[in-house]
Amino acid sequence: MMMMSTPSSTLTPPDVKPMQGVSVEKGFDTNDLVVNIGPQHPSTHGVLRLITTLNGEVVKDMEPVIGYLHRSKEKMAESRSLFQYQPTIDRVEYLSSFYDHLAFVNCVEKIAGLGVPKRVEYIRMITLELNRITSHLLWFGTFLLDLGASTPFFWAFRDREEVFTLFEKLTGARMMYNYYRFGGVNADLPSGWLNEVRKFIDDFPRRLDEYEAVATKNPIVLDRTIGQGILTKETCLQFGVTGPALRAAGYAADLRKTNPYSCYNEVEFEVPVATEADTYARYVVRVQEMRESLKIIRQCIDNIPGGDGGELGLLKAKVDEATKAKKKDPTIEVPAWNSDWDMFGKKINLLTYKPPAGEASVFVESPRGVLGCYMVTDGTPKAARVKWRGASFSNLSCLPALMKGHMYSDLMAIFGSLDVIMPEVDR
Amino acid sequence: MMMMVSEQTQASASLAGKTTTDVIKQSTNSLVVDGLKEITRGLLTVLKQHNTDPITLEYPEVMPELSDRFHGRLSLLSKSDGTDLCIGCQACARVCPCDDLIQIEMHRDADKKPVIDRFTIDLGRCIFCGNCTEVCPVDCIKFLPDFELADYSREALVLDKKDLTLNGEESDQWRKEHGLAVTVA
Amino acid sequence: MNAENNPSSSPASSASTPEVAVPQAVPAGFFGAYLASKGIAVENLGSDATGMEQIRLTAENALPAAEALKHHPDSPMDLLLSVAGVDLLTHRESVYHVQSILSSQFLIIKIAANEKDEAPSLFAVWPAVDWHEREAFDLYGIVYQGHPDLRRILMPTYWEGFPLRKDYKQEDPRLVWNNR
Amino acid sequence: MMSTTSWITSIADILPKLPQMLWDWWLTLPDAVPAFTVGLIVFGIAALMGQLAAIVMVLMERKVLSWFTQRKGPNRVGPLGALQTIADGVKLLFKEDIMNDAQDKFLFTLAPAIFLFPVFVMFTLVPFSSTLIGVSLPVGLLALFALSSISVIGVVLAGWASNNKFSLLGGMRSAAQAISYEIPLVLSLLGVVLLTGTMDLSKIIEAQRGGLLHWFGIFLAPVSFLIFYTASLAEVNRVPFDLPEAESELVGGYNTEYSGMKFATFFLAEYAGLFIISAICAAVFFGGYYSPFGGLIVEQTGFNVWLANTLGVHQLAQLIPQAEMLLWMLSKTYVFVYMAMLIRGTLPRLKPDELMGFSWKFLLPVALINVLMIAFVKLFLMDFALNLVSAWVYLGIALLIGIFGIGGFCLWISRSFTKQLQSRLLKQV
Repeated sequence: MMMMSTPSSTLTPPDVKPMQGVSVEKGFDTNDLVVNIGPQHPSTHGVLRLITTLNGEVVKDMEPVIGYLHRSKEKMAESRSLFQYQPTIDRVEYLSSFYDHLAFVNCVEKIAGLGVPKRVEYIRMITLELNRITSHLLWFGTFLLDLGASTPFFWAFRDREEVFTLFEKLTGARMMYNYYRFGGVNADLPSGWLNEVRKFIDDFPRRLDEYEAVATKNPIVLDRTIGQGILTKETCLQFGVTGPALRAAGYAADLRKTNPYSCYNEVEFEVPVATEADTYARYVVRVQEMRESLKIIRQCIDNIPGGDGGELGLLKAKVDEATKAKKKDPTIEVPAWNSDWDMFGKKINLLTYKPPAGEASVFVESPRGVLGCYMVTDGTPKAARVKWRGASFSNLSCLPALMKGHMYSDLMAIFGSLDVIMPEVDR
Repeated sequence: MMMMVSEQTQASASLAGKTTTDVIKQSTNSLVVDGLKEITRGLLTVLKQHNTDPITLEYPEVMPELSDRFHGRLSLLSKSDGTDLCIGCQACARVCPCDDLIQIEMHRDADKKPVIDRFTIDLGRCIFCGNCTEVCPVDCIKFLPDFELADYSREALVLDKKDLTLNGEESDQWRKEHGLAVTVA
Repeated sequence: MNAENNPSSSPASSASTPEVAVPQAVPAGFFGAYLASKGIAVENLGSDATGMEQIRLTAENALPAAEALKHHPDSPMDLLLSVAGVDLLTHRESVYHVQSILSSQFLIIKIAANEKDEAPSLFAVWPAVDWHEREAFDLYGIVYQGHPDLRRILMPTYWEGFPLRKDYKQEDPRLVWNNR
Repeated sequence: MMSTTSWITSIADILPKLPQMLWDWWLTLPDAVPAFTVGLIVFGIAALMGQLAAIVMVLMERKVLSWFTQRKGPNRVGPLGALQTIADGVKLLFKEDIMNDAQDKFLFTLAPAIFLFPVFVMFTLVPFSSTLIGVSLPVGLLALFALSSISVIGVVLAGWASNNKFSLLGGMRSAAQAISYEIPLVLSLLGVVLLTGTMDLSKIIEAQRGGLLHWFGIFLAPVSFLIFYTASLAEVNRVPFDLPEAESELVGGYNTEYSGMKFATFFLAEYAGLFIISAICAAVFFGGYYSPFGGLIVEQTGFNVWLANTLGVHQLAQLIPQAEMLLWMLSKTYVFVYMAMLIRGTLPRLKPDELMGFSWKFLLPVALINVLMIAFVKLFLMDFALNLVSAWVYLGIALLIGIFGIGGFCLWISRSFTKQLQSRLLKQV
């Protein structure tokens, strides 16, 4: 009787009949294995819990449980003034937080009708695309780590740190930037910064080739990705999946192209699309997007109004001084200044800023898909409602449908190819 | 405009102008040979890294180079003569996203000049966002490029005015490095 | 690699050419007029600050209107982006953001919940609302009629109250922000 | 009653005779006991070597992988971080040994031991020089693989006794994997056994004494070498066959629940296993302890005799070749260890079904064909070379079989198999 309670006896079915012939199904009483993957698991990219029912190694059913990282970002907006709330939205999607800020400040700019100087838009575009590269690099590293290759992970992080050093020189922080302001940016480019960016984008394609030499045509990678996790157009629409997953399914849907914000209509780039809709197609689209981002950054550096920050700052100081002096002595000549070079369209007092009552919804194309901010203001310094539409939230919801019938070891490849990060899901 | 998109999307449908199908077809023309070739290419690429110089810094011995905008420890600058620059306007406390992280108590002396009685910053809850440094009307509260802030207790992370304030020379030095008017009286 | 075990690997979209979005400039009130032509009365709320058209549907005509919008001949609103609950103090409202991939037009649909916080679910038209409506239910308590699986999603199952409502109070002394 | 003095004198009498007495007693024992004791000592030395090898290799792996990724690797403990593994070992030694209630405590403790001990026994069978070998068995190769297949029991037990689903999956995968890859592994060595006619490792090495051209891995049986290296990587759970402990899927596989010394045991045994397979690779396919230029350099150049004569120490003449043998063997072994690390740094891991498919559908047929071809080579080019008439007859038959059998298979491998795979891949796209 004591033996009955040991774990070894619990798996023995109570009435095992002797096997007849070769009929396995009659001989074995099989049970499904329910595996609780997460909330702490090396490959769930955060605190996601997947209650998975396995039949052997084949996934029969799966239910994602989210909310472990819920930090009530939307409630926080209601108790803080807009500027006070702004630093905390870096944490909504921390891998590409410039996109959060872009959606947020765009909302305020649209509601208040604040104009944005062209130089600021170009600075924003450079930072956004660099941020897309860092985000995709992290995806690349972790995706291959999920597949089992360890070296590309370190390479990707090495290059990502290089971009972060550039960001640190610009904004003072490596990940939580808090750089964009309503109608402008926090500070002008430091002297020589653009040259450093240029050095990076000149060097980066060579490294990208190295990554691809290791991964892109590796027979094991091909075998684990091609034909796996097919997310068709129909399934994408059924679950609201956007971003590279949608583009890999054959829709050239990129808000930068179709609904250009900032100055994306002034740069030339391509929208990488694949039609195969499998894990490999998503991989290919993302890698190609990194190359397209480099193209955008190069154009922005070449065409940014005002050029490098150092000399422009000196000129700005001269202009300010001369303008001040001109009030006393009208004969003083003010050096030529273009309003495109300004840092702010209209300098506002952040301490007391109250946008007018209104509503705005801004959708931007973040590295993971469509990131949206829906803001309702009521004339007070605080927003009445801020809603974040994280791309990962919708992208994650298709995982159970995608995984059914696949092997358990495909889970990591397929989940990794969706590039879901949990802070954006739970907010 | 949109025609351009369609042409480009066709061209860039995937890596190096090939679709996924192409890649399969090409690599399975002779699977064994091509597979071995690709694996060898990967191995050689990794092997090439064997002799590259490491990029890691051995931290306590080698300090990273930080930019002058780095968000490190918060500090209060003084006037050049070493007296308080802060006017106690509470602007930094009001824009701080972290509740009562900055606490300021002040009174005015006989000349109506502000005197700061208490100025504490709880670095344990600070998220180093930089809001306070941005709204300060007298450029008093600023970041130092100092990131070694760990301590043994939460109480030790609450810095008071004495810990935060830089003396006149240090403040002048800071202002010089950051391109502000050096002499503040 | 088991093709037979893999229901999602049907070659539905194999080797088709990519579809490219063709942005169209549409006049203001485009979708409202379209619905009106279909005999569905909608309240037109004009454009918001970003120039997106906003319409308000009633509980009765929500589903037919959504169905009509999804099958719009020129710009089918096929991609549901988000569902935002909004607390208007008098009542609660759900705000649907939908996009047409083909014409990349956005549309904002508002549906007010009744006094019992009930609102029709658009699950039958856009299955993508699944998690989004669950989130709005979780945080605002809007009960979506017709949603197949309306449970809490972000908050724990034992949680009481709906945190994003304006009158929500959490009497935990650590949460000092509620008192501001 | 004896006095104290007489006690002392009697002891003093006996004491010088004691070694002789003990030796006599030793000789009176049944044969098994001395043999067992010697065996224990040999095993102890082998275990020590195994541990040393594992310690060196753990450090080496961390260093090599860090060089591939532009890091510095461990460099704090000892000069250039040389003592890092020992420090880790000490840390693991003092870690709490966690076991939970639902685990089968006996099996849970037994599993690491079952995993470790066969590996240490294998160290006694590997010749590091012509004399430095624990036990010289005529069936050394067979014994090695008999021992290597015991380890998998430890893994399955660990997976089962952990009472953890990830561990169970890892253990099951490991069992399936070990059984599948054992077959191509042994088949690949069969070719060499055919060529040399022996399973004694020392004799196999002796057969390759002639240098680079006589190494089996270069001209005579390169395919055998490739199959052996691939299958043995799977046998010791190295990337790309590390499914039993795939950390991105199964957290830690069969050793998820292990901590402290038990975990260290698994860790140690894995690295010792990698060392063993590298050593076998070096011994069987790459000339073992002989230099690539044929024989030994010190003997060819007469350096050892000259040095012994110069110094007047004649034992040196025997010792120096032994030292050179050890040097060649170890350096060849570490080349293969390095290769395994390079592979670990580069390749992702396979899927379980692909892993099985690779073994059964690819490695096994290729290994079979390879054995067949080596047998033909052996028969016609070596044995029948003198008897020309029968050679022509058999060669004719061989050519027929070769054309229709091997040629057909090769065609199938390159064309039909590829087409099949291609169509399968494309169908799913």
